[in-house]
Amino acid sequence: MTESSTRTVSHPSHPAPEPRPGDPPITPELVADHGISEEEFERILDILGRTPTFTELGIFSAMWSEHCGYKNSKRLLRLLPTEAPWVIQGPGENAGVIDVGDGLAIAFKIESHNHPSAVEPYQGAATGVGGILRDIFTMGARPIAILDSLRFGDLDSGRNRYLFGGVVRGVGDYGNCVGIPNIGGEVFFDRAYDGNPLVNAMALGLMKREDLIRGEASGVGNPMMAVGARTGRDGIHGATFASEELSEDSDEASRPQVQVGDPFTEKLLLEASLELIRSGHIVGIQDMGAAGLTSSASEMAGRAGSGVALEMADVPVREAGMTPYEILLSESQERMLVVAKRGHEEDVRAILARWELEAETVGIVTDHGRFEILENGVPVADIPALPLTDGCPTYEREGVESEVIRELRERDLSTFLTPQGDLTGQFRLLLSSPNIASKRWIYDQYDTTVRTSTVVGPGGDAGVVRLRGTRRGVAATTDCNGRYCYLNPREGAKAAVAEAARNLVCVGALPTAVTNNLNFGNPLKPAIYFQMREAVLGMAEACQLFETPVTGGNVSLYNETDGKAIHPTPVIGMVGVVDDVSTVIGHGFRSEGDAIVLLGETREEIGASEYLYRTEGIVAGTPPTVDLMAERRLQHAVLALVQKGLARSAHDCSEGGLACALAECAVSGTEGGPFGLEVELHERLAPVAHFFGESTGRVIVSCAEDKLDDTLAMARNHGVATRLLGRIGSPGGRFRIKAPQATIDLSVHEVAALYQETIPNLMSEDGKLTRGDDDAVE
Amino acid sequence: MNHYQIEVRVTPRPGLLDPEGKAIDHALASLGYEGVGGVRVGKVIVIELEAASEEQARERAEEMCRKLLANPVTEDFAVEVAPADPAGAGARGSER
Amino acid sequence: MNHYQIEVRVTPRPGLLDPEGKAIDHALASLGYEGVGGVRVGKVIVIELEAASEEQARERAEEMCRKLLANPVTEDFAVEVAPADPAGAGARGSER
Amino acid sequence: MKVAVITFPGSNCDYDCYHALKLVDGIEPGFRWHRETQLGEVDAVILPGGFSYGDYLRAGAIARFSPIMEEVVRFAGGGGPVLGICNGFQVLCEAGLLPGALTRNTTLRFMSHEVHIRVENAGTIFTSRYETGQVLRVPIAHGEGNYQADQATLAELEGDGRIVFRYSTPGGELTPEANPNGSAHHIAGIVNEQGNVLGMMPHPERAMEGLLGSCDGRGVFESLAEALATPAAGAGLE
Ligand SMILES: Nc1ncnc2c1ncn2[C@@H]1O[C@H](COP(=O)(O)OP(=O)(O)O)[C@@H](O)[C@H]1O
Ligand SMILES: [Mg+2]
Repeated sequence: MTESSTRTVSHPSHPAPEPRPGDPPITPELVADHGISEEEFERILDILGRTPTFTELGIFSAMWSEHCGYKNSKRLLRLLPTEAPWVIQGPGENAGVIDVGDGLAIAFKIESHNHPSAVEPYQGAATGVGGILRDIFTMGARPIAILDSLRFGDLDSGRNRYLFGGVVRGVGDYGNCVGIPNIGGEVFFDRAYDGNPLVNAMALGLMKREDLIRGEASGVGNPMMAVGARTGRDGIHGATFASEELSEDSDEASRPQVQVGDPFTEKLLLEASLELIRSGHIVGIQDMGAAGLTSSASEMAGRAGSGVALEMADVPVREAGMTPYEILLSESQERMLVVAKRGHEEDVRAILARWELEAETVGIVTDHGRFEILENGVPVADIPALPLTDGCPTYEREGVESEVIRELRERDLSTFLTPQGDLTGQFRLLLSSPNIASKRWIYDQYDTTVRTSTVVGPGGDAGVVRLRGTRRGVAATTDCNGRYCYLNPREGAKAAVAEAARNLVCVGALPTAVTNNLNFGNPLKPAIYFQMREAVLGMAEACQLFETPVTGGNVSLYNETDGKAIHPTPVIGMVGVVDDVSTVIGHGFRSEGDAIVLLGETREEIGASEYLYRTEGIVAGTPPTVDLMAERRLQHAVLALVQKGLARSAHDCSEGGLACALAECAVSGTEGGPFGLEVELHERLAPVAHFFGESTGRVIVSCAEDKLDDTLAMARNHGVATRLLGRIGSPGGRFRIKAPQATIDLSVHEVAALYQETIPNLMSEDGKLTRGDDDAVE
Repeated sequence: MNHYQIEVRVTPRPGLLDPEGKAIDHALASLGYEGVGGVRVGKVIVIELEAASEEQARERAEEMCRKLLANPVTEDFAVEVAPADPAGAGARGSER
Repeated sequence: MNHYQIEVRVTPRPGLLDPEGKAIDHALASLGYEGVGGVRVGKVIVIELEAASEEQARERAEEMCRKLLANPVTEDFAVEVAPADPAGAGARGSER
Repeated sequence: MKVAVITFPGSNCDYDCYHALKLVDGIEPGFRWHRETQLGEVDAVILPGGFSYGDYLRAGAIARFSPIMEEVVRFAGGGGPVLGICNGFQVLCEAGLLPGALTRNTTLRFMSHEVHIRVENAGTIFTSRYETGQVLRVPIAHGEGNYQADQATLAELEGDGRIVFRYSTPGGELTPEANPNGSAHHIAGIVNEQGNVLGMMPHPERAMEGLLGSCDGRGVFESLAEALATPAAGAGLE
């Protein structure tokens, strides 16, 4: 690297930073260890006009990591629709913001903490929730709801039970302590997530439109203040870590990178930040998230087109003797970077002190457009801010579908289509699949009613919180079926958007905007990049058609263990607006004798189904086709039925098909339930497809007998196919579905028991406790 | 003034049920450990303390236990005092 | 087979944030205790164990720590072994 | 009537209590910051739920030393009505205003769902609007709600009718399944000897509106309002 160091210094007016005593020499190995390619290093040399110092190398490696730099996804993300009249803030900020009327706005975003959770499930998940909450309140919004979208390997493995139990505890403990209700989410179990759990947390916040504040370092001479918890050695290089594949020894290797969350401090920081923002003493605020002080400071400078100078000696640290490298890259939690108005430092300190927190001036906004780091006045890093934040090379990779997957998709499944006669056994098997069974064991550990605004909590198709002082509410859901995306990423992504929208209309909310979390394997592999591109294209098409622009999201790549990638999992977090919360309905049946109506078409589709995974152990076939126009008509029909008060319950048909969806409606019966039911299916469809096929675009509604004609008429007027399936039976009665060649017939109490007890039984005491090295005691 | 390292052990009153101990008991059994039992789980709280003498350090620590660290209704406590190593003393400031 | 009383001390890794320790630290300070600091909070787990020898008891206890009692990612552990008093052995039954 | 809601660092049901009180005729709610040393002109005090000081060490253990608590103790000593909900109940026990302690749920899990509680004593200033034996549907949300006390204390509570709420089935039976957290004698709420201090784990302030699922919690606040309206406020147990 000698020739490079002889390049001429580009800005001679500023003394180039010298290596600190004890800095390792900048060798190709060290560069590689920082996850920086040769091409990228060349770019760095050009930007600096010299060899970077060790500190600068650390800064670049964090900022140019996949997590911060989006180098392999940026170009794809440009394909997503991001605009609509009601979008106040699109992608690029800490969170997206939409107008929900009455002068109110909702900030919302989803964020992944997959890798930290794989290493330490409890802290990984907890700090994931902490991070997404900070993204919300740094916009000036008060968090009002949390959702969590989770993926694990099958629960027959102790390790997976340990991860599942730890993650759920972490999500719960953090949100519960801060006092934000959980209103929904999803969890999916499939061997593809062995060793590579997905933990995506979504949050929504409420604000007055005028309270919106951005993460900008504007106003030359304004002080930059570190606020909240002190900086320790935790999570150093989490950002680059989150961009590497896990391997057998990750547990070992990643230990120093574990971050410990303190939800109590978060709660204080939340109150203090909102008070600061309202106080008018600050011009910008930003969470110190991935890559800590480095990314927050440089991004704030980048957004404002300004520069910053930071003095490391002034940063409040938890441990003595921390180097600038460590201070800049620490991912200690519950910290904020604030740009105060010059001369208002004391006011800022006073507000923080009231909340028993610290605020220290650590730097200043400059006009020289550089990211300048000093240690006791001596420069240790000096980088042009814009190239640092936006100069990261972005790549368009080659994408080719994997042959293996193509063959799986094209596999002939006709042999599985036609078991006849009594399908009650298969039905029992499906009900006791953790993917179908009740998720109550999870959300029982989440405070769902704090803030006394939860109209529909976890367990419904979508969560709904009312907006106090108005008639309105906001609804939210997260959805994605990784198997669909594995077998056909474009259709799978469309299906995810469609299911999210269906879940929203089922509670009576108008789908309004989307945040998304792209969870994929290693993008350098053509087969993986193909999945990414296809999924993004599918998401773009569906969001375009549904008029639900994407206001933000998160990308998590390299989700692989020993070279094996997860199912591509583009999680959709969708937000909807309810005009009158008093019209909201749930999915549980309401009263005996009500008519049960199916909206939408059932096709002969069993590809990628839970049935195949559960009964045959295979993931194969063509996933259910998605007809976006039909979905759109269905959404309008359901929305009308709910708003006009015709439907008394509405439920989306998803994993496990018609039979399982009916079961969910029956056992979730509110007054007096669980209800039996009498259903007769007339079409001559192959029994398995009929009962358990997962055709999209279907919703089950129930309505009073005297509303039946209006209900059917209104659906037809919207161009939606309707079938009268049957009637709600007596509480505790038979659960009976008859089809031409097959039947399901059992007591609804047995249905309820299977549905309720599956996950609790799997997560018995020891299942919850053991670290899960499955090997017995030697 | 000398530095002392105090170790406080706070344990559930015998007789009172200890759900966590019981759960660990079961977990160990299900991991195949035999001849294991009577698991009790408590807290250990390590404190660095400046005091004139070991006696004074102990007295103050016990007072802390009565006042704050242990709940007299459900918990017993035990205090151990040892001269602190300078390293530990260093850690002190960092915690505040 | 002999009875042993195992005492396992599980403490947060040095360097990792210990929010509980921090909170206690602050509380003690605001209660007016001076010269107090570096508070760290961990768990103490008492187990009765049958084993052929003290060494064996220790080995099994350390294995339990690696498998279950301590989180290798965030916690350190220390094991103490002592011959159990019959009283303690009695307590065992009451736990199950 | 002025009712003060105390805000500790980490309280997160303070606003919920405030809004609940707003729904009750004649009550003017206000907040008191934990650092304040004066309650000022108030007729009743509420310690809300949440995680005061993160619930580190033990739920409520640190909050009880907040400056305002001296005033609350004095206020209670003078017969002033004090209601502690969830974390507030834990603080009251730690502060010695109520006997016993709230320990970890036997499930070792945080639990959040609707429970049924049976009104055991409709003769308190917090329950006069209920019938003894009436069953209420109210949410719980806690990890440490397992009420424990020594046998003597439990016997005293039983004898003096100071157990105000018990976890029960919808039909009012005291089955093991109906006891969510392992509390001794199914205890969900108790009052002190004078009857002016109530601690309860369930959240009545979350059961004030049909829109949110239940109105069964209203009685607690309406009873309080009634008691405050009548001169004999804080008279205690009948
Ligand atoms: N991790 C979770 N956190 C909170 N709620 C969850 C979680 N997983 C599932 N749920 C809730 O359980 C219910 C069933 O989940 P799911 O089967 O994904 O619903 P659907 O298929 O109708 O979207 C949903 O209401 C969802 O909100
Ligand atoms: Mg789903």
